[in-house]
Amino acid sequence: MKNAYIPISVRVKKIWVESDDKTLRTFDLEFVNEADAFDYMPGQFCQLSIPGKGEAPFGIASSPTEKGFLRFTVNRVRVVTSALHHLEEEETIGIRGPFGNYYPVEKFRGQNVVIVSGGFALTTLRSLAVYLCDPANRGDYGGITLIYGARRPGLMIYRDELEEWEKKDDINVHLTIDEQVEGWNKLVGFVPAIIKEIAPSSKDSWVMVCGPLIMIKYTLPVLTELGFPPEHIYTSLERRMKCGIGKCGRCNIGSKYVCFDGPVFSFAELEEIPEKI
Amino acid sequence: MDKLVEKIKDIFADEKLELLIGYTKGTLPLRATPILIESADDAGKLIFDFTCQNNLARYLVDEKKRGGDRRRVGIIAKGCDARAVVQLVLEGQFERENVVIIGVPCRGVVDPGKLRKKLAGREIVNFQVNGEKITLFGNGFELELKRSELLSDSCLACRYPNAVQYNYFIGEPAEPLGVRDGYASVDEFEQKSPDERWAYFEKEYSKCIRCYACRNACPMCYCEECFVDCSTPQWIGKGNDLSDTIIFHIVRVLHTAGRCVDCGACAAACPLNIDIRMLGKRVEKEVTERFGFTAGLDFETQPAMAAFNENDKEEFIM
Amino acid sequence: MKDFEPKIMTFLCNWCSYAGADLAGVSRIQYPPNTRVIRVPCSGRVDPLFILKCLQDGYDGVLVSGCHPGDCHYISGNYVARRKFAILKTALEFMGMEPGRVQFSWVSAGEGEKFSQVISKVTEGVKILGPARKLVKSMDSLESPHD
Amino acid sequence: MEMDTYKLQKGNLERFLQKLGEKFVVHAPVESDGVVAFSELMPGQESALYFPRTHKPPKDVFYPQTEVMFHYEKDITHSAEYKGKPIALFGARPCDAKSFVLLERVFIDPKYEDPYWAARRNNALVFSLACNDPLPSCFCNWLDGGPFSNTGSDVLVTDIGDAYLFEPISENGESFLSSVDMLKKATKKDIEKAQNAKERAELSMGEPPKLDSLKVSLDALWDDPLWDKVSSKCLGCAACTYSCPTCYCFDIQDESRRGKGVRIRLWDSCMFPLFTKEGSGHNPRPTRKYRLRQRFMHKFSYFVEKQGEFGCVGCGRCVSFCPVNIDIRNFIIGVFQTAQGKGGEQ
Repeated sequence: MKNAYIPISVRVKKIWVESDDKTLRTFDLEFVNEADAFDYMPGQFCQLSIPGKGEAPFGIASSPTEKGFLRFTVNRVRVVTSALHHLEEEETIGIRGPFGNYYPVEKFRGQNVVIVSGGFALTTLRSLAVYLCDPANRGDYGGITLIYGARRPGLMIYRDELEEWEKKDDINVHLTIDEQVEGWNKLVGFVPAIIKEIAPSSKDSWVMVCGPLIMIKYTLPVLTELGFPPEHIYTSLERRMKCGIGKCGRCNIGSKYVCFDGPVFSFAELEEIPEKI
Repeated sequence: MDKLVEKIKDIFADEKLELLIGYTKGTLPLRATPILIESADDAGKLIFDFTCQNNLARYLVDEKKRGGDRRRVGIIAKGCDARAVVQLVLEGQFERENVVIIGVPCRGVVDPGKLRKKLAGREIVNFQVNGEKITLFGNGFELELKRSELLSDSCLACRYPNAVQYNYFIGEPAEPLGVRDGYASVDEFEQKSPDERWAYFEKEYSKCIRCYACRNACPMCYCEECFVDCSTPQWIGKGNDLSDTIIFHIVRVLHTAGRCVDCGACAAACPLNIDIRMLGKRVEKEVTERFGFTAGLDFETQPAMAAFNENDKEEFIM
Repeated sequence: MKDFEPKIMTFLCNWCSYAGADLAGVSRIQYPPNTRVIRVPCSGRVDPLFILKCLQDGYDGVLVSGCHPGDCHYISGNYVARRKFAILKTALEFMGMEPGRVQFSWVSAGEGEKFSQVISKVTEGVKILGPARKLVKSMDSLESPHD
Repeated sequence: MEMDTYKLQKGNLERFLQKLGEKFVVHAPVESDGVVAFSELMPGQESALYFPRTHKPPKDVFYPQTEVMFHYEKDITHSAEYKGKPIALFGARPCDAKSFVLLERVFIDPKYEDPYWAARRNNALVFSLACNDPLPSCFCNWLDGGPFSNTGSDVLVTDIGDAYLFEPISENGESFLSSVDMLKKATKKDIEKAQNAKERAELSMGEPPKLDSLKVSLDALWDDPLWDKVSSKCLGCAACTYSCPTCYCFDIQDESRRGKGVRIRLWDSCMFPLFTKEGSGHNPRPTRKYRLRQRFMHKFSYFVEKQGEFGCVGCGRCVSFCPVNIDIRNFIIGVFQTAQGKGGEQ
């Protein structure tokens, strides 16, 4: 068995600033040795490793259908994320993964998917959207709806891409900001209110939701009201992690390790666990 | 004992206490355990004797962190507990009017670490006190010791066995044990060569497993974030590297300089019986002699390390 | 040992000792080149932990220098520092650390000559003591056995 | 397969350990300055087999408190798994031996194997020493263990006065024992002596409470005020978790200087606030109540769910070391009482 603690070398192919407050940067990484390349699924995460600084977990934002790069969007918080923000193109760092489970794409084959996201939590859901919309997969799924909110336009990640998607007819994109600003001609309002407004049908439909806890808290009752059963609502959880492989013992919620049994859980599963998310 | 319970019941009512921090019988022989009671009805569980080792003042800090420093809290206080309470009040950690100090006379408390050392791995099921002698009973063995052999080193050198500041005092004030002159152990140790001393500390601290029981048992260690836990910057390594460990112990002593009441809680909490007290005691001596300050005696004097005197000695400056 | 050139960390207060060092420089006063300087706003800014950290990282000596008593730019920073240093020195020497490893001085902005003397004295003292051993963090584990 | 029991005169123990040392690095309890812990037994060094329960559990033989995972210099990494001789652990008590079985389930699972644990644990031989005199704080018999339990042992060693009996438990144990000339076959009388010691020891521990319903009771008490009560005196130190033979949580850290560095792993404790504190400052377990609940739930509920057994071997170290006398046995009894009280109310 391979040593899962040893990072693989990846080169930074491209970096760009994602938000107007410069706290978010997106990185496209490529394997230094093509032989190290791994397969992954939307919803999985990796540990990015900077020698001397440490590691931190990030959801993979690229889709397995996109070849030649791995994409991550990093919010600058503390030691490792700051070091990542100081990287330049062509530098190499380490990566471990992919870890955890993924959005249940097999379960909702042939059905509709509503993707709900807020802030910079869009990362793995972008992966999912791209995966589902890939020509090879698109025929396997029904309607795909994306509802995405940010505090203001400048904090909306992957904005150019989202605007491209708005023009496509294989995905319904609804973008919203908290309060109206000049030049914004899309939706205004918090994500739960927007969902209520759009009222996606719960018939043969699944929801993948990821965002700030407060957004999830107010989104759930709306989804329940619309008739989505907890078995059909999934979210991706975050916890402080170290090993990524269910051994270091810190990321558990009840008996489930977020890194190993998650990070993707249905609310039906979460209801079984007394420990709060 | 009934007297203590009755008195506490009265105080509970008179002072309208919402919480009382005291001791109750523990699950092991010679070990009392802290108890927090919220009603006078539970006062019957309270005890005070020579097995009541923990410094209860550290629970005032917990109470404050729970946002409860507005509650009226009573605390059973040996001399050292009371001094720690005074020091906490002085440092703005707890409101004086919200803490009711209930002094009890202390004739020294058992150091669980010393007890473990004496038993060399065995455990007892019972004990019997005969004046200054204590007989320990285990499965298949008996051990007779002098009481002083089990008492904390801090108690043996204690100058303040009774609360200096208090609201109530239950019982007759105790005399200091005076078994050892306060700084005798430190002075003796200082006779050794520097290399011997360094080797001693290396040997002691190399036992450390970084469980931080010493830090957490200390009523004065209340920082929101201890420097060892800080990650930006990360001051020292978190493993059991000897150099990192020694720095932890030095800085712990520096941070409690002029605040330490020498209650011995740190040493007693150590699962590996590390001599944690030695360095702290030397620093306490320096604070007393150099700055004329003794922690926890009154509510007015500025703590030594938060104050200065223009005429402080400076013979060590080049 | 004769060729031993110690590495010494100096923390100099911005208002006096750093200016004193500057004066020594512009006055072309010679002093040993063994020191690395960290400029701090006040000697009171120097946490004893900084000093321990230097020793752990392999500095052979540490010097903290500030304004003379009464001259502190912040009125009393150096008085508070004096108490902290007294305690640190007591603790370290009690543990068995060589007294010459950690030193303190007052050097004013006008004392370029004194600054050079202090540095010479500290350097000479540390040279006699030899390389630091106590408290130095072993970095053996950093050496890969594969090298 | 019926395996023979062997006998070694106590006077020959040193020679036996020398023999063991030819093939293995021998770790045994050693006393150093009042602390008894497992460490590599140097030639001529005396092992502290008389000591009932070592201060530190032997888990650090296979899982050191601080361990280099790999070295790096720029982009080059070198893994640093243990590459020494196989390890023989001599004199672990049955509770500690059982802890290896529990730890193994964590470190080695079908999906991920921990190479650092495996490098030390694989090919290791565990000689556990039966407890003729269990301590008052021992409670292995509550947890499917016992003073003569052989779970996790390759050889069970029993002190029968003037000699040790060596009962092979695994084939590795048997194959080593059968290769050692100085061991004699035990007589029926010797085996009887060991049997008597076993009965005496088991009897001395009394009748254990039944813990079959502990997990269910605990799960039902998730929001019970019990947790406030138990945690109110907790200091939040790691004396319990670091002295626990089955606690395995770890942290991963980098240390570097001038371009060279190591990634190390080190024991961590669920009792520390930093254990779960996230970069944003949010902490899902903000107070000692949450953290203490995690420790007990992990041992008596989550571990059962994940690994099919309690994550506690009843060694009693936490009972002895807790600075404020939080007694895990009392806690367990308290859970049953509270659960029963609740049942009565309904």
